[in-house]
Amino acid sequence: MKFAIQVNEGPYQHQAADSAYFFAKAALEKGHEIFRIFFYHDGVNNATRLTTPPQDDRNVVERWAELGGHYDLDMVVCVAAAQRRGVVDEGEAQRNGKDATNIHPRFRISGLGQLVEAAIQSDRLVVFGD
Amino acid sequence: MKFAIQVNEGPYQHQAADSAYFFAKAALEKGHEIFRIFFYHDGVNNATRLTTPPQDDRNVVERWAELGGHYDLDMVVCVAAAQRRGVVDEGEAQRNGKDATNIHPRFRISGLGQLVEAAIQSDRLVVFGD
Amino acid sequence: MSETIKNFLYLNRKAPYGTIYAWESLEVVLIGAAFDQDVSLAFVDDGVFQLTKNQHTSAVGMKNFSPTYAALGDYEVKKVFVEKESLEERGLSLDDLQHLTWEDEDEDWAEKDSIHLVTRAEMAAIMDGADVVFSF
Amino acid sequence: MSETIKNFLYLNRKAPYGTIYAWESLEVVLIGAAFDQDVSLAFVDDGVFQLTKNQHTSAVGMKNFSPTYAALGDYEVKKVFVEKESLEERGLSLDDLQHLTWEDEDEDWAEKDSIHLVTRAEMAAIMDGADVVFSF
Amino acid sequence: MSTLHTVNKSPFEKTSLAACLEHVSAGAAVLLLEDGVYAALTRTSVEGQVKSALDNVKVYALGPDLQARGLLEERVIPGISVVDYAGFVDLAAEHDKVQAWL
Amino acid sequence: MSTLHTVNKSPFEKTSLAACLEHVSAGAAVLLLEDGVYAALTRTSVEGQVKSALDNVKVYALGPDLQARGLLEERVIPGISVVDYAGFVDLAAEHDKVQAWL
Repeated sequence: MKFAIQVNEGPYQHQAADSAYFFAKAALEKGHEIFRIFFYHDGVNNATRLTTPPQDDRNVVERWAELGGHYDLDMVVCVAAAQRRGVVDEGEAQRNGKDATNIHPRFRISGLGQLVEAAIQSDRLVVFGD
Repeated sequence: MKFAIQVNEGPYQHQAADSAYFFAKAALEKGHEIFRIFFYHDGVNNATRLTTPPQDDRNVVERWAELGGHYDLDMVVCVAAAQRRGVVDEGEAQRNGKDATNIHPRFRISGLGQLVEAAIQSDRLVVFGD
Repeated sequence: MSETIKNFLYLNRKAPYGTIYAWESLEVVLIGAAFDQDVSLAFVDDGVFQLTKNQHTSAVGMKNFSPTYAALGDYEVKKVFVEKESLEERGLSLDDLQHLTWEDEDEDWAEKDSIHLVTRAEMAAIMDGADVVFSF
Repeated sequence: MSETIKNFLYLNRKAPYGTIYAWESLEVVLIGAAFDQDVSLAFVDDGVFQLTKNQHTSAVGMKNFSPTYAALGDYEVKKVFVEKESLEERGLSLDDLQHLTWEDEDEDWAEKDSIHLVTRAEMAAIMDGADVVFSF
Repeated sequence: MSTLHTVNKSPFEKTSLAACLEHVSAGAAVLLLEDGVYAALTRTSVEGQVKSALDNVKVYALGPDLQARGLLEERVIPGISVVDYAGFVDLAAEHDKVQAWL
Repeated sequence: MSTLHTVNKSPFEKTSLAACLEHVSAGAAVLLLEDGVYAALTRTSVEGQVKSALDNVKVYALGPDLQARGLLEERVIPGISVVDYAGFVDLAAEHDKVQAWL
């Protein structure tokens, strides 16, 4: 079965990002496909490579990146939400005159249409939020 | 009168950052002093210089920076919360091996003791959150 | 489109301005309108506050996005369901909400109401009939 | 310290793990303990869930911070107020919570209870008496 | 001491207003702001609760938040005073402390 | 259609569980996760509400979230099934859609 996953909250503040991760991992381990993980609202903050959580806590960003690398997941960050919250890749930095980027290379920035497309193409949309 | 302000949420997702700003501005315009504004939890995301909100919306980060510049405010970002969420200055980038920074120069990163000290030194602590 | 059309339900349960969910949800609706699905919007619980008239945001320094709801008809979003019980619990009636319309091409562009007042039981049935629910 | 000592109240009303507030609040308490103020902790509403025994977080991949509460006594945090009505509404009793203690230097390091079960009216009075309330 | 309590959540969504009102002492004030201002409306399911509170405490609602949400002052429960941000600052200064019900 | 409803908030803090239960159709399932699992406990002020729901729908609680919060399975209302993340995936696959009550 083909899942799409939407994540509405950033790492650490809410458990939503954790629940989404464990759901995705369990689905993949059962042999299901994940068409796309879409990070919306504060969920875009899951994609920053600048986090350094305490050593005795989980690293939410790296955990996504590893899962994404292992299963070649399409992990999309909403561009409009990312602009509001300061999640930036090379292209965004150039377009908006920013002197740095902070996105983790396993994520890509794209439009909201990617969420709608994921809902159409997948058998189930599962939303995690606050 | 001397106020201390604590901001627990990031920009845009919750109105807390907006309410805190307008409270601070009104207090300063009335001649009160603001000992410190302390950004905690997701509130640390108020301090990223990488945001580009839509042109017809407010720029929460720049608005803080302008108020801070005008009144020479002490705007402190909690280091532990910032590390979890990827808000980084030069020193943090070096210590944690990060290749970029995203903090706006009007803010500074420091410890939780700054919040406790603010509560002691001020006449009122006002907390804005979710 | 050659694909099956899905019944999309956008579930709006949160008040505007206190959090951004209402506004960013509306952004999905506008983008999603281009995908030719069967779209419904549900306003339940505090979501009904999103549709109130007379929103004036200058004193809170935020963008007033409420005029955008009136544009939904132009995007072929015609099915806006508002729950009666949710309104009543909040002391509101339809008169407190914006009047949303769409123009029916098949009837010489006659202007028709987009908002349908439904009971909680009817709303439950609408939810039950959706293929995909977007929650914000 | 030469300054006046303030009566600090840390107000804990949220459950652990679903959000980070409980944990980051505890971090403030630990840092704040070095400042020699008169510190009280209030556990009200869902905040009482922070103190439950037997928290095992390995399956949710999060750090189990509940053992830190037991260290509060070492930080001279001795006044932990738990609201009786909040416990009852949640089907809990004191037996479901950790047993927190501190050692009284003046009585040959006798171990004493840190947790005080108070009624809602007593909790209101504790809140009323605080100089500063930290809300998370 | 006299305390200014702040409530920023809708009473229809969260229980923070109810929790606040169960813990206020006589002479305290409650400021409704952000989505908390919905509690100031007449004819709602929580109107009785808020009116009862007015016997013990003063209740204020933040005008800018009412306006943003399209709530006219004529819909505000009599006895609730509407203030702006400057009024919020005055309330914070006049009371001995501010306690947020987040 | 058969729907899996998810509720991730405490019933003592937010009204999302109540809203969900007022909108479920017969044959639906409700999964309690994150702070939502507190609704699965016996002897709480919402126990009656949850037990009534069991007449119409199946109710599940996420085990990892119960364990994190120190809630033993013996305290879970009889009739509520405890599942892990793999069970959550199964429920999502078995039902026609998933509806989150955020």
